[in-house]
Amino acid sequence: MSVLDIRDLTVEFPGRKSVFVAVDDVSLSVEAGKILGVVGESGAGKSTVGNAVIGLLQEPGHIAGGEIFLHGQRIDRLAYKQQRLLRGRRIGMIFQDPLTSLDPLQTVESQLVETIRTHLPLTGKQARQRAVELIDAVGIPDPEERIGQYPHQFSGGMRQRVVIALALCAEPELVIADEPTTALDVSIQAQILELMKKLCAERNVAMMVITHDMGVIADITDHVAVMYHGRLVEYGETNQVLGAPEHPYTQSLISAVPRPDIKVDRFPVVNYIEAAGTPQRQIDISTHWLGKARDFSAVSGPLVRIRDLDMRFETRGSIFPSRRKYFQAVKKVSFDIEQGETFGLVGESGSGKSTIARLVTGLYQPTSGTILFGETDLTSLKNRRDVLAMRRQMQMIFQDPYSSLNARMRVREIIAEPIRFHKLASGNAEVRRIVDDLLDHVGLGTAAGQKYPHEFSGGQRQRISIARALATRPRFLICDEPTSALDVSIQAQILNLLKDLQEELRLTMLFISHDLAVIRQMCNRIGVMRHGELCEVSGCDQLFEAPQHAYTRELLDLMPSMELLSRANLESA
Amino acid sequence: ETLKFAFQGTLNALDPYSLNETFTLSSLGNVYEGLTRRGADLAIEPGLAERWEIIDPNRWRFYLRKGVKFHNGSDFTAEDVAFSVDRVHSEGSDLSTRVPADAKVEIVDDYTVDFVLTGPNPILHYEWDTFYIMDKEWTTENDAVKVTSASDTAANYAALHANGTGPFKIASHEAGVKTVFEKNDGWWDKPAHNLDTVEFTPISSDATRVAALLSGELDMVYPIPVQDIKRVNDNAGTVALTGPELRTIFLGMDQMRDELLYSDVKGKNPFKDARVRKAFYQAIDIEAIKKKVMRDLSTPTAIMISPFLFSKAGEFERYPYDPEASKALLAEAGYADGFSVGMDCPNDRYVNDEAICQAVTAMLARVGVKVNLNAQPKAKYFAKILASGGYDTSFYLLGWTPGSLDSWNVLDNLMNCRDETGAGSPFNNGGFCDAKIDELTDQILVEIDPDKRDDLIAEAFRISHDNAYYLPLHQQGLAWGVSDKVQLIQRADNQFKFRFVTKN
Amino acid sequence: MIGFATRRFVQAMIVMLVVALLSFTMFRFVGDPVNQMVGIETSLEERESLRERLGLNDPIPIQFYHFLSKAVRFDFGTSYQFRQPVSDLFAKRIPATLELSFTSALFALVVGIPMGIFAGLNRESPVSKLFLSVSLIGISLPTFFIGILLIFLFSVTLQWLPSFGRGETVQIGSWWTTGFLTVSGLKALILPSITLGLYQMTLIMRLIRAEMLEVIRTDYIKFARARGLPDRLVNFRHALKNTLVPVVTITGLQLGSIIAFATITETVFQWPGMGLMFLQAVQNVDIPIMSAYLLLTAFMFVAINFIVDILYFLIDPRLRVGRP
Amino acid sequence: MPTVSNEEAKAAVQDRSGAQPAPGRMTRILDSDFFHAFLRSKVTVVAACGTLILFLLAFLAPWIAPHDPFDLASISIMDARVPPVWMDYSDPRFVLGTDDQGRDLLSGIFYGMRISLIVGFCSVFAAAIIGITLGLIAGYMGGRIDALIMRIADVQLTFPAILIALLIDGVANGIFGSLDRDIFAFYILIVALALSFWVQYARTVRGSTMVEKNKEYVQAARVIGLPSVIIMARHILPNVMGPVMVIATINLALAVVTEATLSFLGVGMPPTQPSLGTLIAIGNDFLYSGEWWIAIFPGLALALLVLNVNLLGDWLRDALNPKLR
Ligand SMILES: Nc1ncnc2c1ncn2[C@@H]1O[C@H](COP(=O)(O)OP(=O)(O)OP(=O)(O)O)[C@@H](O)[C@H]1O
Ligand SMILES: Nc1ncnc2c1ncn2[C@@H]1O[C@H](COP(=O)(O)OP(=O)(O)OP(=O)(O)O)[C@@H](O)[C@H]1O
Ligand SMILES: [Mg+2]
Ligand SMILES: [Mg+2]
Ligand code: NI
Repeated sequence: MSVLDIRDLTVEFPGRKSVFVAVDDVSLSVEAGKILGVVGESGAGKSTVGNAVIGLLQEPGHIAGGEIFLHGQRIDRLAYKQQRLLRGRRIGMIFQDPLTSLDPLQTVESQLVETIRTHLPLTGKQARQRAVELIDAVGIPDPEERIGQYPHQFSGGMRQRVVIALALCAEPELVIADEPTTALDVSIQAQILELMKKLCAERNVAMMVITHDMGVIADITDHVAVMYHGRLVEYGETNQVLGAPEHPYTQSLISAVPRPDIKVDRFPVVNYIEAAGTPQRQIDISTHWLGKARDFSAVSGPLVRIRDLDMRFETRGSIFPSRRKYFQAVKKVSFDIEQGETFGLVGESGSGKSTIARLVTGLYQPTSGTILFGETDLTSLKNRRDVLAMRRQMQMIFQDPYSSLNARMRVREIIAEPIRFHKLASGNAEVRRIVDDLLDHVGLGTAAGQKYPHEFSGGQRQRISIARALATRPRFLICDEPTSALDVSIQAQILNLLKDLQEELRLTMLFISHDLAVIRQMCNRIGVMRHGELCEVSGCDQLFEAPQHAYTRELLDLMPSMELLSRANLESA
Repeated sequence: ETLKFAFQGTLNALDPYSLNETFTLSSLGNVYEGLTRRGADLAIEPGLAERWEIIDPNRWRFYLRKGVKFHNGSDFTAEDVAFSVDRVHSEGSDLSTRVPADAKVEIVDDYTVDFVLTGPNPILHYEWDTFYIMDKEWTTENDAVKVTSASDTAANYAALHANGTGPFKIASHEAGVKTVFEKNDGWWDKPAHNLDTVEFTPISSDATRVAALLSGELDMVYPIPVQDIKRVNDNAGTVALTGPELRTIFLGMDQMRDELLYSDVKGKNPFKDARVRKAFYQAIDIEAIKKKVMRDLSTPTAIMISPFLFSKAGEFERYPYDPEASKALLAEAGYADGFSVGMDCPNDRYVNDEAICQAVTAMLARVGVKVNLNAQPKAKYFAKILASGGYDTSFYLLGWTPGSLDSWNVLDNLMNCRDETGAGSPFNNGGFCDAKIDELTDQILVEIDPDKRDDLIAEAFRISHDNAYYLPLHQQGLAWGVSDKVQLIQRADNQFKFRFVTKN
Repeated sequence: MIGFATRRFVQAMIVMLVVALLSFTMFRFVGDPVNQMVGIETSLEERESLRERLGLNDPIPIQFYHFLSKAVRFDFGTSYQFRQPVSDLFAKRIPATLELSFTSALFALVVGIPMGIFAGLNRESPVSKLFLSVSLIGISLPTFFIGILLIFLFSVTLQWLPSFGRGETVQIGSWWTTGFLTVSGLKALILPSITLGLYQMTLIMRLIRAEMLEVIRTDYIKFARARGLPDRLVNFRHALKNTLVPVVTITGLQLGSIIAFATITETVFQWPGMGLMFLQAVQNVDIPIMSAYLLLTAFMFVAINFIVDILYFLIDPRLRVGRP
Repeated sequence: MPTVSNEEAKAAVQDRSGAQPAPGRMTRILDSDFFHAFLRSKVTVVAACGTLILFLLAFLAPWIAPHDPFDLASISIMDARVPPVWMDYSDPRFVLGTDDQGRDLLSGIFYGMRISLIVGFCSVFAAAIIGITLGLIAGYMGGRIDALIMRIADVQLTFPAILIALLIDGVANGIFGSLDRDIFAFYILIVALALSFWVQYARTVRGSTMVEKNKEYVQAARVIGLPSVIIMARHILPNVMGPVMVIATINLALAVVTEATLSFLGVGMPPTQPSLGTLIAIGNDFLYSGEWWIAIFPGLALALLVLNVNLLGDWLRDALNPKLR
């Protein structure tokens, strides 16, 4: 008997003038001890299905039709109280946006302990013990110490793991995991996937995993559901669907999966587009706004030079200096980024990649070390005017797209703001045109401009963030996991755009990602980080073919296998 | 029996010489006594002095009551009187005018004292009912000879404790919060009251005060607002005692400056013209004010002193209310279109003071005079209009009770000439000057024959009336709220004496 | 922390200096104290000599200097009205005010917080709408008016509660008197604390409601619900705590003004506290009381705001910026 | 339930934004989400109408009030304290009765509301502007600037509106002389009230700003290179406005009432031009004597005004928050 049974589910978001149907007549079921994978286009309604099951659709969304059963019990009509009893205890939910899912004012420990004690009859001490075990199980080092910290002191991946721990802590019978591993490096990802598999096998847990990562799908799922435009286009056994996809969207999706094994020029794009889908044109940079001449001063030598960068966070304040505790997030890191090059940064989750990105943009002041941009030392810039001049040349795509968007501004204003401020356009009409164009290029469509960030899916938010970063026409772009929430087709479209820009304009990039396939396609040189230190820097091919450092080898070994993806499809790319 | 009562103001220092203010003196009058006292009808009675005589025009002899003891047990003697006179004259005393500065005290024997004056003074003892005699030994022992003045850093003993000869002792006193009086068993007079303790609480909010009476928490409160009289009477178990007070409410005008400070008339002072003043007089419908503002609790008056205090008051009659005549007078004086003038008015001093001013403002508007009313709390008001503020006013409302209950006080304070600094009649804020009144005032002071004296007084008031130097409005009324369980006597000087109270 | 505290202490001293200076300038406009100190018939010469003795004729800077040099020794002089040392007067009044403020703050918080949460969670519920509106009517009427209405209802008509004063008090130690220990004392507290706390209650309730409305739509609340936490935990530990920064700010300010300026309520109920004394002091231009009072208030506000600033750090770990 | 298919919905969405010719301003306003949200909330529409009516009554008072209560020549003390028409001894000229000076209460409310509205709104507005600006600066900049502003706030807190008003009044008298006090009364009131209110805004905004400035959207704005002023005004401000709106709408009531107290102290409007608060204060004296209408009607008018403005404020705050629409 299936644990979760979704029948003809329809979810609507009523707007003012029209009703937006996010999930259209979807039927799924998950059996005990089995894992169902859900893939599909970004914005197809995958997360919405998960939210509907747990009864936490964002207003004004509501279930407009269909039924949801848990062990044969209908749960979509339950009274609020009973619904609450299901949550956590019987259904564990991992939301897509792990970075905003944790209460910023409570320590990780207290959030874990309270959840454990709500569901399990444990004493405070035992609950804490269990919390520490869970944190350990999801691969956070030094759990005893770390558990007492606040979410903002955790890296993106660590927060994601905390969220996983929270969802699993009461041993629910059904787990809905919405992109649970986007911010995790391959080794942690492997560990987490292992954990999930183990749960299914040993405790007979049913699991629904929403992901864009075909590797994950191939690796752990028993069944796959493919969603497109709110509808279920294909549903079946994983081998079946991946090996012999029937629906053209699935076929085209699989063909677009980037390959880690060989380097290609451009990412293969998905060619299946339904009528109202977003147009994908290749742009001609030379005539396009994004390619307009920029007046940056010439730089000889590397654009960015980082020397002996050190960053230390105070993790425990005290009046007595001797009792203060520090965490060394970045240790003596030095590297250069040449003009027009993409420098990839990979490594363990929590190894300090985002911290480096923040240091370079000046959001953190380094404890020591220098960051040279051209000839300017960014760490010693005092003059506001100089700082602004630097900022214009440098942009960053944040790891957490949602919290980096001001929830009270329309998307159009968010993207227009840097254009207006840096006076990159001559009038309101032009600003509007540029914004619309950018929205098109990231695959959102101009209509998106009217909406507010919370009305978007995770991947769509990430694209807003990308559009905003591109809007200043930067010379140097820092991308912190820019495509983690994107399905392969959108990912391809955006990465291709970045590549085009790079070719035409010698855009320089610092590219942080866990997706080794993407790294391989994008980067010229790659740095591998672990424990705050840079263990290896080498050229792309060299790294993949002949890794030097032991950790690098470990990473490469753990790349999810692509065996299940049919050879034929890969060949056709 | 315990009597609980409230008054709107506070009883601050207990030193009987530190503040010349009715309520303070009234309360302390239950503890301390003077050589004389006043009865229910305000008639002067023997107090600590059994009797007195004027042995020659400049020498008064007082025969003191024997066997009187202070609350601490010490005897009352002539020494104490002499000591008290010295003390009341000393620096920091606010009551030094009670005894003329040049008067000398001569102790004849333990129970006889002479007051030697430099000139005749028929009203020497008029204010002595509030000139309280203190115990010399007690005061000296407690190092309280010096009157606590505001400039001292530490309060002296007498400001916090009291030792009088009166019918009540002070059992506890917390300034501004609560004062408890206790019956003095050793009082020399036969008590007409049946009280054991009296509790006094200041309650500044009118409504709360009335509410406390209505709810039965208090036995007596005063004053009560005129509008609540009916309510208090209608309420079972409470009555409002009303009666005339000795305070005369009147309007004054700047008649000294050549140009008014607050007016659109430039280059001249309209108030120097008697026709303008009369026009103002006749524009005011005093009966309407009495009926609507004062709810009949006022007595319109034509002179500047209470009719109770002056036998010939009945001879004076107000100019009739007549807006037409008023307009005619204004036109005659050259202000056919009226003019504007600023008016100063207190809003927390007299009964319905601000409402009276507003009514006057409206009435004057009807004859074409635009009055810009500036109503302020008394602290700011007095700071502005009195000498200390440089008489910064053009038109104002003031009330006056002669402390000695005698007309001379009125003439001397309000109606003689003054200079800019206030030398002369300091409270003649308008600064009008009539030599004849000044002359009469001097005569009245030394005139011993009562009939002749009254004629002189009447003559002075007549001059003021004819020239409309002041615009007297009314005698304001007293309103006390009393529980049915309590019988008491309401004196027109607004003093509340516990010795007249019985409670059942 | 210690550095923070000492810095704040130095700042507090500066604040008080400025307050002292300002109050000095100001008192010249409030009225003439001499008028209040003496009867109306007191002669001009006497007034003048009194001014002289009080030092009111000295140049302002000299007066200021005298005042300061005494104030540092906690000598605020003698009240013009009461002829008692100001410090003694304060000592007597402080318990009354603190007990009243404490009760009304308690009332404001105990009623305001749960109602705010309720109204925030049940935006459309008629109960919360009713409560919001009624409390608004409550605050749109002036304090004195409310006080009088309450007295009229509960003292005059129903005769349940006293209309004025503190009731019986019990002496604790050498200078503290409390009304908490007697029935009449507790009864006497009810009406004034409601009158005084009504405004703060409404403010806190509406603030919490507004903030709750935002917070409960955040992802972490959604996730807390998804974890199946009981409502109590979600609402109080997670949602409420995230609304607290503005609430704590306003509560601190309001608490300060309850203590400092309970003037009207204390007047209406003849509550023998500092507010009443302050109002009388203003009316009677009792400069020593006013200036001592202002200094006390200044210190209190600096202290309260200091505590509020510390609370920020306790509430929000992100504010404890970990810097090397 | 009729559902629109996905494509249709998307098409509709697209239609709305781009293709149409730019509509006129009025149409744009009428068509906006904002206005739509407004129309959807019945309570708000009622509150808005109520507020509008009260404003109109106040500002059109000279034309619609049956009497001119500020024209002293037209009022008569003999008409004082006439009850409302439905009671005994009433006078058909005075629908809601008269006050203690014989002013028509209905007209008095209209005229008085005008004073109260001007003073109330101006002072709250001024206080909010000062407070928000200083609060943002203090919270965002931190350090010395923060300490300076907050200590000024502490000084300010020490002085209640009453003392400030007395101070300003004294200064104004010193500078301008006492002659034109009618003209200055307004300014003195507004300045005094604004000065005593701004601290609440400043401290609240500062507290919230300190929290907000650490959030990632602010960091994103900094990375874009926006100057502090713009970050404060465009990014932080909208996110800290919630509490400000609550305080502002509640402060309106406080301002109206405090104005009456100040007028009583002689630093506000003259008693011949009573504001709403003054009318209530006058009526307060007549509550026990059975002349309840003098206080109750102005009180109701004030309560109505405050209620409406608060309901509007509540809605506006929600409407400004896209998640709550
Ligand atoms: N609150 C909302 N209001 C309006 N539309 C919404 C809202 N939330 C989501 N949507 C829309 O619903 C659709 C489905 O969203 P959902 O989050 O389920 O997508 P998804 O499949 O999870 O995409 P992704 O892979 O990018 O996370 C999206 O097109 C999104 O724009
Ligand atoms: N504000 C902070 N206070 C204390 N520690 C911090 C803070 N910010 C980050 N850290 C710690 O610094 C380390 C590096 O964090 P960073 O965010 O740079 O990791 P990352 O490499 O980006 O990881 P991920 O891939 O998981 O995002 C982590 O261990 C994190 O816990
Ligand atoms: Mg999603
Ligand atoms: Mg990171
Ligand atoms: Ni384009």
